[in-house]
Amino acid sequence: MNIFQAVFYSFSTPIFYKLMLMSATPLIFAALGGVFSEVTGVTNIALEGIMKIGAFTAVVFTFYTGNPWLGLLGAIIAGVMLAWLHAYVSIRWSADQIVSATALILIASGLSAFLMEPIFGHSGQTDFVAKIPKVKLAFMKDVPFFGQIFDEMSIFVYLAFIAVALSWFLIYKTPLGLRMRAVGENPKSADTLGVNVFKIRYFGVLMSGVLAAFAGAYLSIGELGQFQENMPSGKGFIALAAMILGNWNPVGAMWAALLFGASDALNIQLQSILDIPPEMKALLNLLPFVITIIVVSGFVGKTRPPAADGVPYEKE
Amino acid sequence: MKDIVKQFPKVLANDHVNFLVKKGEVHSIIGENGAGKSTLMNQLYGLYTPTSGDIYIFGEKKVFKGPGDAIRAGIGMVHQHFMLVDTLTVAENIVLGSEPKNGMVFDLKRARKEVKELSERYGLFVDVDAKIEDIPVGMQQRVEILKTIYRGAEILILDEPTAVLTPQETEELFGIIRKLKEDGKTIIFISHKLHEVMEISDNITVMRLGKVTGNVAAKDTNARELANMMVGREVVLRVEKSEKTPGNIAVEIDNLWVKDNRNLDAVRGISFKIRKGEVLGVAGVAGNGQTELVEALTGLRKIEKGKYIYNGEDVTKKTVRELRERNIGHIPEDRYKYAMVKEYPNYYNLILGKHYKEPFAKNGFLNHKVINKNAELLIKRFDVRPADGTIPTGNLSGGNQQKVVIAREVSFNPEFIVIAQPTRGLDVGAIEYVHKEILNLREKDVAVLLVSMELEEVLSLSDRIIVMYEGEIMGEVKPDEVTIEELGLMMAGHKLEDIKLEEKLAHGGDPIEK
Amino acid sequence: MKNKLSKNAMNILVPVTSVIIALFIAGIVILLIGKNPLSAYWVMLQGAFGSKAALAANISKMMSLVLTGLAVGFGFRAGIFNIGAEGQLMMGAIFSTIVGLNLGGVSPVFAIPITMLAGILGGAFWASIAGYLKATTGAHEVITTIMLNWIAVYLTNYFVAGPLAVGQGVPKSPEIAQSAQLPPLMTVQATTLPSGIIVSIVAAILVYILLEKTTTGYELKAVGFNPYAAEAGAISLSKNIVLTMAISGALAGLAGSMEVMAIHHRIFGDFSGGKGFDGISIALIGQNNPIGIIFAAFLISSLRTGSNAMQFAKVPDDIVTIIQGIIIFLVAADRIVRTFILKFSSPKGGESK
Amino acid sequence: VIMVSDVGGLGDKSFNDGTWAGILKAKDKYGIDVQVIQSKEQSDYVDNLSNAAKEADVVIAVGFMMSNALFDVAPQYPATKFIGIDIAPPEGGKVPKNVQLYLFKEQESAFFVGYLAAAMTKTGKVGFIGGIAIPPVERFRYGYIAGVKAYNDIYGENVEVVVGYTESFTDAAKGKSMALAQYAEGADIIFAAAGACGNGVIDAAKEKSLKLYGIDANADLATVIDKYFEKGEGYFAIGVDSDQDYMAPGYVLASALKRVDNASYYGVRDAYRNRFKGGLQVLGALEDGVSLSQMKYTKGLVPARILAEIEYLNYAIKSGLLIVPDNENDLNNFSADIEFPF
Ligand SMILES: Nc1ncnc2c1ncn2[C@@H]1O[C@H](COP(=O)(O)OP(=O)(O)OP(=O)(O)O)[C@@H](O)[C@H]1O
Ligand SMILES: Nc1ncnc2c1ncn2[C@@H]1O[C@H](COP(=O)(O)OP(=O)(O)OP(=O)(O)O)[C@@H](O)[C@H]1O
Ligand SMILES: [Mg+2]
Ligand SMILES: [Mg+2]
Repeated sequence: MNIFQAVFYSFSTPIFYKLMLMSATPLIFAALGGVFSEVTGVTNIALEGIMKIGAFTAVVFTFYTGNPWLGLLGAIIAGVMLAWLHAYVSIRWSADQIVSATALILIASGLSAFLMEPIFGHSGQTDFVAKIPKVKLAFMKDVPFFGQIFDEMSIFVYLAFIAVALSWFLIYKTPLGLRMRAVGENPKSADTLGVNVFKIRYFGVLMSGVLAAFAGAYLSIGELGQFQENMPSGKGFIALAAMILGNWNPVGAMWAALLFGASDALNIQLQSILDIPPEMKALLNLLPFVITIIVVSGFVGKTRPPAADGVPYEKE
Repeated sequence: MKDIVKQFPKVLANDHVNFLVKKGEVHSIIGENGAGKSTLMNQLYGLYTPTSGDIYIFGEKKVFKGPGDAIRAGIGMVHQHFMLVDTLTVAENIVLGSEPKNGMVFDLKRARKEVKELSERYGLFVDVDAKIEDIPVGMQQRVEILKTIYRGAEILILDEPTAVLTPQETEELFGIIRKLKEDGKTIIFISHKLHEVMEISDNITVMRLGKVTGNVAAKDTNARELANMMVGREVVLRVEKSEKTPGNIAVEIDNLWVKDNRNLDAVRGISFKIRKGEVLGVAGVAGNGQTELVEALTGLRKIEKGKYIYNGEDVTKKTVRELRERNIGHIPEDRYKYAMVKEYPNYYNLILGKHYKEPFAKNGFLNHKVINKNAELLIKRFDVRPADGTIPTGNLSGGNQQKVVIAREVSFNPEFIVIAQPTRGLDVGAIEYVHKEILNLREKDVAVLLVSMELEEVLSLSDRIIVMYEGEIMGEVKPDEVTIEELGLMMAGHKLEDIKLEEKLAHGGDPIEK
Repeated sequence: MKNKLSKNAMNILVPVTSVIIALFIAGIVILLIGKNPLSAYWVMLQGAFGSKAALAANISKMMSLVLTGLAVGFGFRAGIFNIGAEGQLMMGAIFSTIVGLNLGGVSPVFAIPITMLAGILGGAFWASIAGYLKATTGAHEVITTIMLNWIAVYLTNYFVAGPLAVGQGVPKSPEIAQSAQLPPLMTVQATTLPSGIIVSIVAAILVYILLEKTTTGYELKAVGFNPYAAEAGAISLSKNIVLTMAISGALAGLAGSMEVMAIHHRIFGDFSGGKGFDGISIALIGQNNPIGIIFAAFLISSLRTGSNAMQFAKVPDDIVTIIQGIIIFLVAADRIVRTFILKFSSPKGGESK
Repeated sequence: VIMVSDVGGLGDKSFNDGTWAGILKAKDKYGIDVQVIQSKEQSDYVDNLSNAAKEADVVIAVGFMMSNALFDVAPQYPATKFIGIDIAPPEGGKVPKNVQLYLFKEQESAFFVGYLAAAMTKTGKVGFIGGIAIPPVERFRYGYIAGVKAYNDIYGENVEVVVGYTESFTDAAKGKSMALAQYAEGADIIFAAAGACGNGVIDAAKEKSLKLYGIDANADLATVIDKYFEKGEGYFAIGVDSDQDYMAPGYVLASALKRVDNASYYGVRDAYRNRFKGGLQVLGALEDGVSLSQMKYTKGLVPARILAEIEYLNYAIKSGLLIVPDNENDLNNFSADIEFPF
C-alpha cells in the first residue's frame, strides 16, 4: 500500500474515528476549560496541572470509595481548588497569570507524586481502580460502520460534546455569557454597568478547573483505570493550542481538538498499516504537530484573543 | 456633593469640592485638562470612593459601593473614554448588566425591541445589530446615552460627549439633551467647547486645579469670561493667520483608492495637490474615509490604486520608514494608540520615527546623551509639563501628551505633515497652543494636510478646504468664500457644483418662468 | 501605599520573603511526614552551597537556566510568548553536536566559536519558523512553538537513535571533538564548574545592552508595548517579530550548545529535561530583566541542587517540587507578600492595597 | 547501599522498582542499610552519584541514561563500589575497576513471548509496540520477531508482526490507541516494550476481550478463561520488564522479564562478600537475567505442547544451541534451526 492508499484506507475504517474521538476528548474538555477562563480575561496555562491533579484525585477517590463517579466528583473538587488558587491571586491580587499558572503546574506534579507513596504505598503509578463504565449503545450494534465506532465508548466522549454545546449556549446565549464576554473584552465597561467583574472572572476560572478536571479524569478513570506520574503528557499544552486555534470559541476549540485527534489517529493507524522501517514509523509521530502548524498558518491565520485576556482588572 | 476630597497616590484631584445641581437643569462643568472634573463625576457614579466628603442625591445621603449602587440611585454616566465592548452588538452593550431574560436564556429579541423603542422615542438612531467596532463614533456616543436611559437614569452625566462629534451630531445631541430635560431629567455636562456650554447650560461650574473656582448662570456670562476663569489668563480663542503665497507643489494625489479594515473601498478615487507653505484642510463627518486617507499618505495602509507624488517622486508604494526618511511627518488622530509608546519615557517618545538615525543613534547604538539633550530642549521649547524627560509619556495629561507628539514631529523638520484631529479633548489653553504650532509650520513652508472634524479649526487654519463624503471629495473651497451652511451640505453628501447651481437657481429664479 | 521601604529593598525583600514563606509551608509538610524540617533544610543548604562541588553543581545547572530565562524574557519584552525554548534548546544542541563532531583537526580558537555559532543558529532557525509564520500568516506563536517543541523532541530521538547513534546503551551521539569542547573552570571530582557560565553571564549582559542601548532594543520594546505606535513610528512589525523570535531562539539554542560543549559533550535522548519551560518562570521571576534573570536562575538552580541533597535526609524530592511551586506562586502573588511585609514592618499594621 | 534512580524513578514498575526489589532482598539477607535517591533530570545524575558515593560503600546506578555520569563519577571515588544496571560500557570499552555493569539479553525473553504469541494467535497477526527506539527496546523487537519467525519456520506458518512506536514511555493513552489500531488491523496479541505506555496496551487488551466475551470488568479469572475457550479467541497483551501478568489477570498472556532484581542482588551480594570484581556482565536466560513470566493466570490457555516447546527453546538458548539475534542484520539472517526432541 502506498501512503495515499493508506491514508484513504484509514479514513474508511471505523477505528480511525474511534481513535480520533478518544484522542480529542481530553483536549476538548481542557480546551473548553481554557475558553471559559480566557473569555473572562484570565489566561490559564495551568490546564496541564489541573488535568494532572484531576486525574490523580479521581483515582484516589475511586480507590477509597470504590465508586468511580465519586472519583469524578473528587477530581472536580480538586480541579476547582487548584483553579481557585489561580483565580484568587490573579483576580484579587493582580498576580502575573503566567507565573501563577506555571507555579500551579509544579505544585500539581509535586503533590500528586508526593501523595502517591502514603496513599498507595508506592510511587510512580497508582493501583488500578474501577473505571467509569463505557456506554454501550445496543441499537447501534447492527448499524454498519457507525456501530463499530459507537458500540462501546466512554461516556466522557459524549460528555465532551455535550459540554461543547452547553458551553456555547452558556457563553453566547445567556446573560451570564454576555457578561463573561464583556468582562473579558472590556472589564471597565462591564464594571460601570454594575457587573461584578471579579465574580464573573472567578466563575470563568473555576469552570476551567471543572472542565480540565474532566479531562484529567477521562485519562485516569475514563480509559486507563490508574494514574501515572506523567499522566497528561503535555496534553494540557496541546489543549491550550487548540483553544487558540479555535479562536477562544467552544465550537472552534472542538474542531481544533478534533483536528489534532484525527492527525494523531492517522499517525497511529499509518504505523499499523504501512510497511516502512522503524525509524520512519517513529517519525510518523510528528504528523499531528506538523499538521497543526500547517493548518494554523495555512488556513486559520490570525486568531484574536479577548482584548483583556491576561490583564488584571484593578479598580481606581 | 459636599466637601469632596479625592486623593490619588500622587495627586490631590479634588480638594474640598462642593458641587450642587438642581433637579431638571442642565449643569455644565468646565476646567482645564486635569482639573478634576472626571474624577468628581466618577465619585458621583460610584466608580471611585471619595477620600472624604458626602454625596446627597435628591436630598438623601448616599454611599456608593460601586456603579451598581449609583445606577440604582438613578444616576447614569457617559464616560469621557467610551465604555463599550467592541466585539458585542449595540443592543448587547446597552442591556449588559440588566439583560432581559426568558427563563435562563438571554432574550436578545426583547433586548433589540426595547432598544429600538427607546432609540426611536429619543431620536437616538442606532443600528441595534451592528458590532461596536464597526460603527462610527457618533453612533457609539448615542449607544452610551441609550445605556443610561435604558437603566432609567434620572441624573445623566455626560463627560466630554462632544469631543468626537461633528457639529451636526453635536446639534442632534443638544436636541436630545433638551428632550431629556423636558422629560424631567437632570443633566451634568462636561465640555471644553465654551460655545457649547453657553448654548446648552442653565448653570456652569468652573474647576481649576482640583478646586471649584466659580459658579455662574449661563445667561450671566460669555465664552471669553469663562475661558479666562478656567485658565486664569487671557486666551485667544481664534487665531489669525498671515497672508502668504504658497510655494511649489509638494504633494500630488491622483485618483487614490484605499480600502478599510473590512476590505471595503474607503477612499474612492480622490485627487488633490498641496503646495509648500499651504494648509489643506479636510472636513467631513468622521468615517468618511479621512482615517484611511491619512493612513495611506503616511504608509500605514496600502494604496490600492492611484498615484501619490511627493516632491516629484512617486512614493505610492513606500513604507512608513521610507516616507519618514523623506521628511513626511504625522500627527495621528488617536494619540494613545498611534502616536506614542505610553510606557516609554518622554525622551524616547520624542525620537520615535527617527530613533535609528544620527544623531540619536550611531552604528545601531542609541546615543543617550543626545537623546536626553533633545528631550530637554524640546520639553522646554514646547512647554511640556511636568518638565521631566524621564516620566513615561502615558502619565502625562492628554494635552501634554499632544505637546510631546507635536514637539517630536516639528523637531523632525517635516516638509509635508499629515495632522489629524490635533485638538481632540484638549482644553482651550492647549488648543490655542496647538493652533499656533500648526501655523508656525505653515510659516516654515511646510505643506500641511489638516484633517479635523472641528469646522472652526479647519476654517481658521486652512488655506483651502476639501470636504470628504463616503470616500469622495464633494468639493474644494476657500475658507473665506464659503458659508458654514455650504460646508454642512457638502459634509452631508451634496456636491459643491450642485449646491452652487441650486443657489444660483434660488437667487436668480427660474429662467423659464421669467 | 505609604511605604517607608525603598523600592529596591522591596525588590529584594519580596522574593526572600516568598522563599521563607514557602519553606515554612513545606516545613509543616515535612513535619507531618515525621521528619525534622530544620535538619532537612540544613542538608539542602549544604547541598546547594556547602562545598565546592555543591556550588559547581549548582552553577552548572544555573548555566543554561540563565539562557532559557533570557530567551523567554527577551520574547516577553517584545510582546511575544515564546513557549518553545525547550525545542529551540534541543535544536541548538543538535546543531552544535553535528558541527562539533566534525571539527577534529581544527584549532579550538576556531572550533569553539563555530560550534557555539551552530547552536545559536540552530535555535534561531527553529524559533524563526514560528516568527516567520506569525509575521506572514498571523499564526499564534503559542500554538506553533508548542508544536515545534514536540517536533524537536522527536527529531532529537531520531538523531540519537538513528544517524548520530553510537555505542550501546543510551541513545546518544559520539563525543564532539576535543577542540570544540569548552574546558571546565574547575573540577571537583566528577563535578565540573563549566566555563559556559561565563558565556551565560556575558549573554545576559549583551541582552541587557541590546535592550537598553541599541536601536534594535528600542524597536523591539516599542513593538512589545504598542505595535500600532511602533508601526507609525517607522518600525517594521514583521521584521521585528521575526527578529525577536530569532534572538530568543538563539539564546535558547545557545543553552543547548552550552550543555553540549561545556557539560555533556554530546547529545542524547530526553536532552532538555524541562529547562526551556523553567525559562518561563525564571524570566518572569526576574521580571524579564536580564540581570534579574541571572538571580532568578540562581534561585531555581540552588533549589534544585539543594533538593537533590535533601533526599539524603530522607525527604522525598517531590516536596522540593512543591516548594518550588509555592515560591513561584508567591512571586506571582507578590502583592500578598508585599502586604504581608508592610504589616510586619509597621507596628500599627500596614494598610492592605 | 544507595541506589540512584534515573528520571523514571521508583514506581516505574520496571527497572527502578526491580532494582530496588533486589536491593531489599539483599537487605533482608545481609542486614545492610539501604536508601534510594531519585533524579529529576539528566543533569542530576553526576550530582546525585557523587553525593551518594560520599555516603555509601555501594552505589547503584539504574538505567541506561546514567551511563555517562557513572563513568565520570566512578573513577573519582575509587573506594566506592558502583553497580550499573542496564548500563553499557563506554565507547572505548574500558570499564573502571570499581564498576560492575549489568546488561541484559532482552532479545531472549522477547524470543519466548514472540514464539508464544505466534503460537497463540488466531488471526495470524501479532503486534509490537515500542516506546522510543532505544537499544533495549530494539533488542526486545529483534527477539520478538525472531520468536515469531522461529514459529513460522517450524510450523510453516506465516504469522505477521505489526510494529509501531509511541515515541514515549509515559503516555498510556497513546499506548492504548496504538493497541486498538493494531487490534483493528487484525492483530490479537500485542507485546508492548514501551514503559508505562504498556499499561494502555494492557487496558486495550482487556477492553477488547471484555467486549468479545460479553462479560464485565469484574468477572473472575475462571469466567475469563471459560469465555476464551468458548469463543475460541481473545485479545492479549504481553508485558515487559517485570511480571505484569497480575495487572489484568487473564488478559496479559505473559511478560518478557528482565530480572534487574537479580542483577542488583548479585551486585550487592558480591560486594558484601568481598567478591566484587568490576567489569561487564551480560545476563541472559542462562544467568537468570531474563525469562518468561510464570504465566500464573494464563498457563491454562496455552496448549501443553507449546509450553513444552518453549521450555525446550529455553534450554536451547541456555546451552548455546540457539542464538537469538540482537541486531537488525542478524535478525534478517535468522532462521530457527531447531528440531524438537518430542
Ligand atoms: N486613577 C487615577 N490615579 C491617579 N491619578 C489620577 C487618576 N485619575 C485622575 N488622576 C489625576 O487626577 C487629576 C484630575 O484628573 P481628571 O481626570 O479628573 O481631570 P479632568 O478635569 O477630567 O481633565 P480632562 O479635562 O482632561 O478630562 C489629574 O491631575 C490626574 O493626574
Ligand atoms: N489609573 C491611573 N493611574 C495613574 N494615573 C492615571 C490613571 N488614570 C489617569 N491617570 C492620569 O490622569 C491624568 C489625566 O487623566 P485623564 O485621562 O482623566 O485626563 P486627560 O488625559 O487630560 O484627558 P483628556 O486629555 O483625554 O481630556 C494623566 O496624568 C494620567 O496619567
Ligand atoms: Mg481626562
Ligand atoms: Mg475628564
